Amino acid sequence: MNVCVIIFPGSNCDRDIKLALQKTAGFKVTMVWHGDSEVPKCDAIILPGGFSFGDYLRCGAIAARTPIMRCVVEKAKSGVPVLGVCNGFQILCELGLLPGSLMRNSRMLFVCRDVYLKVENTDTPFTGSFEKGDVISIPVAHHDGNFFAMQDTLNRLEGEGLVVLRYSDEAGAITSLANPNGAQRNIAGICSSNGRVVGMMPHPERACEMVLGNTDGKLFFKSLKSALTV
Amino acid sequence: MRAQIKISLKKDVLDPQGRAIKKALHQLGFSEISEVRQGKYFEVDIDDSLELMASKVVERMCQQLLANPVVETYSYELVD
Amino acid sequence: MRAQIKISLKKDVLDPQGRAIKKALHQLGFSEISEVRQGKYFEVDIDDSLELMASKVVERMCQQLLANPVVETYSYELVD
Amino acid sequence: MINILDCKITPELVASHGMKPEEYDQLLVMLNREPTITELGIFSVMWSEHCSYKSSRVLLKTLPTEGSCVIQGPGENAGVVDIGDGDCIVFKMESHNHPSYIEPFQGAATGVGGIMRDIFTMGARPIANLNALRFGDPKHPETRRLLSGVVAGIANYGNSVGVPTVGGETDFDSAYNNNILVNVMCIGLAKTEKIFYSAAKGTGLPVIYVGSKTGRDGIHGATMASKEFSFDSQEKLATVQVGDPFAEKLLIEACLELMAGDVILAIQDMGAAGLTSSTSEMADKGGVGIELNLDNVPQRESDMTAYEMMLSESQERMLMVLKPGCESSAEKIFKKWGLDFAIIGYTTDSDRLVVKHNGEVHADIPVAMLVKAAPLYKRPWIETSKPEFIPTSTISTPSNTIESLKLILSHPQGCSRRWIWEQYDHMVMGDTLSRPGGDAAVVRVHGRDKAVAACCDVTPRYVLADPYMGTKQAVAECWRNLISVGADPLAITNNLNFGSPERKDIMGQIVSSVSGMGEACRALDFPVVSGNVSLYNETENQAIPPTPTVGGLGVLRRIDHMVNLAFKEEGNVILLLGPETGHLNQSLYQQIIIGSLSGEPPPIDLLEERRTGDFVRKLINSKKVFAVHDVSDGGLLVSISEMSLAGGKGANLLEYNGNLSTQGVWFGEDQSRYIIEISSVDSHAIIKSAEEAGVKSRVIGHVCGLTLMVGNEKIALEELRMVHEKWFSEYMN
Ligand SMILES: Nc1ncnc2c1ncn2[C@@H]1O[C@H](COP(=O)(O)OP(=O)(O)O)[C@@H](O)[C@H]1O
Ligand SMILES: [Mg+2]
Repeated sequence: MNVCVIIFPGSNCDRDIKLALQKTAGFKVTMVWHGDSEVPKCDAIILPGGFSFGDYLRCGAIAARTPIMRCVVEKAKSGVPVLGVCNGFQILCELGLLPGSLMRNSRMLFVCRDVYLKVENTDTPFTGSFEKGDVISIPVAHHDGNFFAMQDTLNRLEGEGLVVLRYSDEAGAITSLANPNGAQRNIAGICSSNGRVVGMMPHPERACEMVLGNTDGKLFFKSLKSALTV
Repeated sequence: MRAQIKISLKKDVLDPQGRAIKKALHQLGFSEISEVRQGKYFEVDIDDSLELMASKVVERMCQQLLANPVVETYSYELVD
Repeated sequence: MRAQIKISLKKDVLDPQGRAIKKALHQLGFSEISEVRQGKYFEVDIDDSLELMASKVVERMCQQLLANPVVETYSYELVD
Repeated sequence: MINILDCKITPELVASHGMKPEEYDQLLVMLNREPTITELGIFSVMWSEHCSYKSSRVLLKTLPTEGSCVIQGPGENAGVVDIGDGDCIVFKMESHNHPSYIEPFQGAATGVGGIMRDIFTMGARPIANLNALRFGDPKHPETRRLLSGVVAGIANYGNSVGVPTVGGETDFDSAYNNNILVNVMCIGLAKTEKIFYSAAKGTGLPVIYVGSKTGRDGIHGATMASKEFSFDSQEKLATVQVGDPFAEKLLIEACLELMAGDVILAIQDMGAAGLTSSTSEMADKGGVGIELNLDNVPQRESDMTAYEMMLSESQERMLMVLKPGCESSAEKIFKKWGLDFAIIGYTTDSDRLVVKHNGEVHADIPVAMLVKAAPLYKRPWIETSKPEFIPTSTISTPSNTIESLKLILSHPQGCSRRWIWEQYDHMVMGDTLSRPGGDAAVVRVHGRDKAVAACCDVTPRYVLADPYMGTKQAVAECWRNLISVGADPLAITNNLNFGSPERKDIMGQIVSSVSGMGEACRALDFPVVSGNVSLYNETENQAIPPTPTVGGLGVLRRIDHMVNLAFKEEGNVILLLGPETGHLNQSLYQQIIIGSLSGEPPPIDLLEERRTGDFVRKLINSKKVFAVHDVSDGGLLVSISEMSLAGGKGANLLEYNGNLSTQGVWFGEDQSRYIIEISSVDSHAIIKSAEEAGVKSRVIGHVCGLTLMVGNEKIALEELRMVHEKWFSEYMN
């Protein structure tokens, strides 16, 4: 099974996520340069973290307008699973594949730390192996992860169950103390209406090895494997 | 010709930067401030030959790249 | 009263953001653009009672916080 | 446009270039004519303290620079040490003190960018950054702004480029009020058979410029870094350099891609004094001349003069000499990454640096005059007077141990630095095995079962009291921090930050400090492979405390040799290894609890240091220790608290009833000490083997519960954590 990772100038988690895909689920990974005109035939697409185009103007704004993204949108519309992590999530919002926008963290500071997350939607190709309500711990590392959407959009997201991950405490309580960036309603990850496109601020690829402190990230990639296998 | 473009956050959008600056201004003793909103400002030099087309071009630039329609609005002026 | 404040980078100061945006605009087909400079834009609501003092206050705000005098300049307008 | 070739050289102009009248006379004699303004500019930067090391060169020669692991010592862009299996580590530290004071965000950011270029210039991929920061009194009105700007600048640059910032140190002292220190260190990984050097050997070879365009940024940065500061410096300022981490990221990828092939003969980053120093140094090392045609330099501004281009410190630029015929394949790579690529000159057999612009010659100088013949001073100095010896027993102290502990842990000097390192992406690249907060950071060698460890250390209050002893201590502490994570210490880099060498007392600090560093490095087999000197750190005649920052590097041959400081298991024995004399002079306890520093810093016996360290290292490799932490700032009880907090496990400590003062035991800063956590089953054998190895040891308690108990006093871990974490975020809020 082949997963494409799209690389922009300034991407910097591309190598990390490639390794995670290979090691945890045995995927074949194709790295696709943003300047290529087309995304090769694949079973899933990943937009990695980093600072595409320096995150100049707005995070993900310039990357979202590169020619290759037209191809990504087409594939997403045809049902190919797409995951955006951190900068990838920002790009998906800029593209309009996901609603809302990721604003500057409320404390105005870059934040790099482990956070707890409550898994709320297990009907996506990236979260199928979790149990609803699972509390996991993986790192965040971002300056602009403060999820914002207008109230009606938020209500729609909640109503349709499109919130995938929320910042929580260790016991799963959704508290403001557990929120590292001020995101509305503690939202850490969301998906499209059909569940095929997922964006999340935390970095699952950084939590796939015990020596790095944690393996809770593995299930995102294993989920994808199972979703593609059935 | 130069376009001076101002991008502001929409009214209902939370503005963490503006809020932080307001707080800092209060701390500095500027108690007369009731609200601060932060936006972006661009100066874009445009080919003079565009003339009347210029404002169309600026509009399109704002819509396609400079502003994020989900949370931002824009306005601009053309100067020589 | 509202102050509309524009902060720009000084002329010789490198503006990586502006450069990246210019490139992106060119790639989107806006070939008429010769230069882009990025700055900041603030809207600050000020107590009406300040009246004539307002511009003094805005000046001080810019100098003390909003603009970084080492690399930036500012200009502003007061509107009702 | 004015013709700058006609510019008249006046004494004022010479002085404004930071050149002494006698140096200018020397220049006239050597050149045998009056220089052009561009030549004056070139000489002024090449002969500046920053580029020529004219006050320190003689001393630096005394440092040990060789060792079995050393592939490249000082003299290149960075030092290189062998870590086995064909891998090597390239590392160096550098200061960006003055720029960071003037514009904290950009100053610190461009410092990070600059040190990373030193590393990838040599063919290494940067894999970790560290930083050692000194700020003024937290109560000083500028401190908060400087601190937040510097940290944000470091974070912004490192995070964007995607290199983890894994460690460092931060201190406050009013003596840095107007002269903060920002020392940044970078570590890169390379293949031993693929290291790139800067000597441009061979004539008729193309000299290539790559990276970002040249603007008027930071003209005279090198001379600025070689002058004292005055409060009006801000006015005289040239355009501040602005960092573009995005361009740096592209430059790294493009350079490493080009380096994978076999086309580069020599490569050099453009750091301080940009084109001037990079061309002079490449030519000097290669024994050739270089002729530049500035018309071809990619320029950001119009109408730039030769003078401006030669002195510009625009960031994210490199200079290379390529094998002839490889230009177009190289150009293709740089174009793909969207970077400028230009042939700006050729190597010649004339041994001269010739600069042409608009068809005219603006400089024509024998290269040797710029480098080898630069001034060299043996400046007069006087020895720092020895602090008076104050017997510890005469220090009167309050008796409540836990209260004292809380005061130290909540003090700006003793509190957690989490507020800083959470702003640094310390995990990107997926190899950070030990995150900030421990003794040394540990970063895996990508794809291998081994790792490197790194840390930065110096305790300026010790160095101020006794530069010789204090600097020995800095080296030893660094060595100890590496041992504490399970690494074999290999080598150091350093950043010697001092006041004006033209003052005898300051020169005395430098002389003693370098001598102490040399002695410690020899005794610990810990050679110096790179470094940086930053002098004239003074404002209005107020010098900073002598601050010789030491950056250490170690290797873990296997990842499972790694240990950390977190207590692991209820019931385990806590054992102290090393000497105990209860030395409170110059300690944090003295500073915070008693209120003023006095006396001599803790003495250090390098043989004992080595003996103890070697013993701990063996013990770690035998897998008998659960946790290790050295004892440094704040003493024994502070170290144990840190172990408890890291592990979320309390400790029950035995009441001390020996001959020393209780406060001296808990808070004294005796050197060469480690605390280890071992199982009670092993404790007898370990104590015995320590004795056999000549290492002192004492059981001080055991791991227990969620409370720290000292005799009959106690504090809950949660309260301790709050006390430790509180100050920084409240201060910065
Ligand atoms: N400026 C900084 N950047 C990153 N990490 C820092 C910084 N300052 C302190 N730290 C981290 O905080 C911890 C405590 O620092 P310090 O007290 O200096 O340690 P030590 O006493 O072991 O040298 C270390 O892990 C260090 O890496
Ligand atoms: Mg330590």
